[in-house]
Amino acid sequence: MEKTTLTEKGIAEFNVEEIRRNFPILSTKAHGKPLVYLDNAASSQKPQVVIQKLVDYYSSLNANIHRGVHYLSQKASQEFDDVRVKVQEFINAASEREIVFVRGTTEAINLVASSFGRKNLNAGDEVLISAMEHHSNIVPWQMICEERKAVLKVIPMNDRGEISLDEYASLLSSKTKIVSIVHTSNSLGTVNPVKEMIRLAHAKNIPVLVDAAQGIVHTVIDVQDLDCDFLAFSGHKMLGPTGVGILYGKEKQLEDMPPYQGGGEMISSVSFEKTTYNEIPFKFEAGTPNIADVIALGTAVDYYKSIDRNAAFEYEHYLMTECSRLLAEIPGVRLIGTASNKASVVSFVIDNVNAMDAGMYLDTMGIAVRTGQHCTAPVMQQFCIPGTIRASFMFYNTIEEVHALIEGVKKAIKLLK
Amino acid sequence: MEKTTLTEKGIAEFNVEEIRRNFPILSTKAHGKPLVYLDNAASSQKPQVVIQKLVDYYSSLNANIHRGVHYLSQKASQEFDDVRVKVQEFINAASEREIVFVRGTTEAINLVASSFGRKNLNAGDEVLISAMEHHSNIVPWQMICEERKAVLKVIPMNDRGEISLDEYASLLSSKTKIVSIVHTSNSLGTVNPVKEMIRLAHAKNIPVLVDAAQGIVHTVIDVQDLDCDFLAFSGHKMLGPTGVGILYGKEKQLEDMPPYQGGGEMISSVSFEKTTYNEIPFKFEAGTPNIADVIALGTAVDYYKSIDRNAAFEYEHYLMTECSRLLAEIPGVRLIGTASNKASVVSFVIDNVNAMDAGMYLDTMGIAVRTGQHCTAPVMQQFCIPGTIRASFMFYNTIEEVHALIEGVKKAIKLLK
Amino acid sequence: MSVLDLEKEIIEDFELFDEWEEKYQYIIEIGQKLPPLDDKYKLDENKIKGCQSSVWLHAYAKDGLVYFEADSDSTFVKGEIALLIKVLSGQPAAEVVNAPLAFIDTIGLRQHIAVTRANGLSSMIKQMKLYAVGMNSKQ
Amino acid sequence: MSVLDLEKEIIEDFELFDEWEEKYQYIIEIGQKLPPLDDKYKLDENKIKGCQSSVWLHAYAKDGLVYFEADSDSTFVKGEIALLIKVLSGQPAAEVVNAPLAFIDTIGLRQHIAVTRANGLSSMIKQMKLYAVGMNSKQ
Ligand SMILES: Cc1ncc(COP(=O)(O)O)c(C=O)c1O
Ligand SMILES: Cc1ncc(COP(=O)(O)O)c(C=O)c1O
Repeated sequence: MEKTTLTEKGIAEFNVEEIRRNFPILSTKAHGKPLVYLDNAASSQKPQVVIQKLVDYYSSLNANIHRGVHYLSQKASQEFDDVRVKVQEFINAASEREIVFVRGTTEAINLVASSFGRKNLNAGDEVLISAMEHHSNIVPWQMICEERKAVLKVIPMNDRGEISLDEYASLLSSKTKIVSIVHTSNSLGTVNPVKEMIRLAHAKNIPVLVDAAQGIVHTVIDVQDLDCDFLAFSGHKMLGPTGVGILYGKEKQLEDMPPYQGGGEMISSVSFEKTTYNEIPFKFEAGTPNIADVIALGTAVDYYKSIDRNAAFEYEHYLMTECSRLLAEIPGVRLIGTASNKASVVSFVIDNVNAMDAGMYLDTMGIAVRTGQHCTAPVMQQFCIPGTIRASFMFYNTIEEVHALIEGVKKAIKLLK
Repeated sequence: MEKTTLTEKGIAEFNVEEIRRNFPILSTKAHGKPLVYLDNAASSQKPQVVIQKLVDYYSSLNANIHRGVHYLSQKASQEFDDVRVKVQEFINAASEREIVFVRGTTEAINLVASSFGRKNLNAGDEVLISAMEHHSNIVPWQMICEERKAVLKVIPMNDRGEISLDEYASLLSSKTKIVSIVHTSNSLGTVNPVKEMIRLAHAKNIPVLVDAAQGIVHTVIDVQDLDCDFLAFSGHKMLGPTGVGILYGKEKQLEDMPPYQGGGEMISSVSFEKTTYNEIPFKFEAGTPNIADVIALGTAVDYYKSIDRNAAFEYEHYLMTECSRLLAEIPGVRLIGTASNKASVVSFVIDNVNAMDAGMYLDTMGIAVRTGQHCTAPVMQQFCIPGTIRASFMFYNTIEEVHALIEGVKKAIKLLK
Repeated sequence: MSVLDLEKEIIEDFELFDEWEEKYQYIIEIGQKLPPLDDKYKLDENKIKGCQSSVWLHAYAKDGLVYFEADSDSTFVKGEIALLIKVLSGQPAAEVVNAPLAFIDTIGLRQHIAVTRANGLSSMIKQMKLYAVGMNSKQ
Repeated sequence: MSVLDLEKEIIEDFELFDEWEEKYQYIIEIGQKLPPLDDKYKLDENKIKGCQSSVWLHAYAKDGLVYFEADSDSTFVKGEIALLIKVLSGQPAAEVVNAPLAFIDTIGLRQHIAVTRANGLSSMIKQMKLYAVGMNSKQ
């Protein structure tokens, strides 16, 4: 997980201007000012190839899949099925059977909480999450724990936004039935030591779900290397369309789980007396899937393959580090989330300045940041703040945009303090 | 529900050529032959405006919604929220709070089966569906009935594919907790007397879910007139993109139900001790929604508004009737589903001809029909057939396409018999 | 001055600015000048629901006119309130009830703020008008 | 004739046709000529999994060669089987195991049939080769 800092040469060689041309929205304006899009942790922008894929699909390919013998259905099915293999390769899963198409990270976690939870959680059992989870990795577990009378336990974090592995290890017990942990925090930027955490959990035979909504966007993830039991992420944060995401699950885990939703596609045979379910992954994909967006997600994966992902991630790291450094120099600015291993996200507050006022002022300058709790209310509770201002970077951002943000923050302090 | 037959003048005036120009895929080829798309019940094709909306969204608007104060997020949120009102008006719901965005019909029914079922179904209670349901309106109920030890009861149908209201009424009892019934059968074409069925159920205080996956595509549905408690339909069958659908629920019903999935958007406040849920409809919309496709679904609704829907539906009815009449004249062809009130769908079998062989042969001629069980295995069991050949029409189909199908069927009989 | 005249004054003030950034700065400046609300009025019952920021509104009648005082943790919201107070505070109740408040659209406020904030603004206006309706019926 | 020569023959037959429709008709005609499988072989253990249609395959060895007989409720599938039987039946087991069967792609079969059917075809080939492997190892 150690990041090698990109050399100056490397940064200079990373051709961000060429990359930006692939993203049509980046040359638009906001309130008449050139758009500076620093809200990537909420949703990424899309390259032209992904947009074009949707057009091509609906203009020449659209049909319901798998059940049709006709030409369009065939072509659409083929492209759809190919994406499963693309995603398998993208995260190095052992089999395409381990790739389940869902709406997004939230649905992926709900699926596991519901299917795994109803099967494996009983009164007194424990589910372990961390103090920095997104609501989507808290509420599904709260709901299933309430239903099954299980207990939700929380791994604490320190004031830099880091988990202590010792504290974590001491929370793993024979009662722990699953650990569900965020790979990269969307409000703090912390990159957790998930590989080590998985090793510790597996030593006690406890399966681990990794929320990689942010992680997949800023790291090369290899599920076999991580050895996670489940991995969840969203297409819309990784250059893909909205409405599609991935649940990876080890074959054995998926086989053991009961189905989630019922309906078309997920069955093998239906009668009023007895219904049998399809094999994995189809068992978990009820109804007409989001065909077009799955296919366009495949194009997003292709796009990632077409660029030097490691260089892109190092470049993002450079933007993040530089932004943090410059912000920290501004009197009155306090960074929230200062873990030693971080990715993409810079969260901060300004003394005596309302975060939303500042965000809105930056917006008048065309700078899009997010303000608030970022769906991590417990993080804000721990830091005793109502919310933060968050800038989050993708490889299509530039150092000039970092500087624009810094200037904007300075102006905001001048106006609002 | 009585259909007035379109006059010859009316049919001549329905400008299908103009309409076809709005659908780019209709001028493409399949296996080198002009595409004759008669698989509309599986998924409809999309007008150019819907495709263009996706392009516009991703090229100039894309951002995560509701939680952002910045320009893009604002614009995207506004367009997203507008669609809720458009859909409300489209089905004449009393309030936009009654419109829940889901993935499709299947998810809508699962949501109700799970949330309504867990709250209201107990051992010995009954759920009533019909013999002609799609798997998506069978399996979710089988699953929840098994969990809650409730009983799934089935309204029988006669050999024409019609429900008897008397038999239906006799199945409604104090044990019946919900009726879930298809508006228009996707394998038989039967349009059920849902309004009367709802009246009968309500007389015993039993709520009714209507599966309008097909119904919404071929009828003007007014939920206040129907008085249904829930209505489910899919965007992809009604000119919209894949991956988005609607659950309509009466305000009171939605208020009474526990949430379905947990996560971002659906909460009002989160802490590890206590989480409170958002108002309806947000309570049922966990995680980043399928923003782009919801917005494009709004464009599909706009498209429907821009045409004369009643004329379009009568024209579809004309194609369906004409197709049935011509097929019935061919020796060896047997129509499956001959209800007096039908829409769009023509299902048939050919003596001594394998349905899939015939479908595949039609495909070689560019004619896309569907063959098989159409996700209604119990219907096939009742008719003692492995499957049917199904042609299903939309208002962009032509009488020439009907004739091409008829010629194709004749050729198939000659070759395959 | 009448409600309409006061609205006109605001519209003229904003005509000086082309850009949303400048208008925003101006609203902030107005917000910063809004006198703070006495802590004793910062009660839960005075809190306006539907605003993302905390907003307290205190209203009272004097000599047949309606007066408003308010506060918020957001300076921008204070600026919005200050504009509303400028127009509505010290007016006869009937005037408040019927005030068109078209200036909000004219100066481009609603067009530039996020939906959630626009809803907050609507809640504020609704609350002010409700007070006035109540006072009107008492008179 | 060798497997490769037989494949070549099929390829040449199909070269007569430009359109998929004609190729389809030809496969149907071949299927119609496939001798029916004796009912005693239509056992569940002879059924090929992964096919949408019912397909029974019966294999046996004679004089060191492998023979196949098969049937299906789909004439098209029978046509596919007939092509495979033409190439593979009556060949030495080792030939069957190693048969490239490139003709399937060359005549455009796989490109035109639905994924589910293509999977069915693959299952058939796999099953035929498995029989041959079994017989090969017994010899
Ligand atoms: C009557 C009916 N119900 C339910 C469905 C399921 O819809 P979806 O697959 O879009 O969830 C369909 C479509 O296949 C249908 O025709
Ligand atoms: C860490 C993390 N987990 C989960 C989610 C939820 O993802 P989605 O809203 O796409 O389901 C997000 C995104 O907001 C996230 O950043």
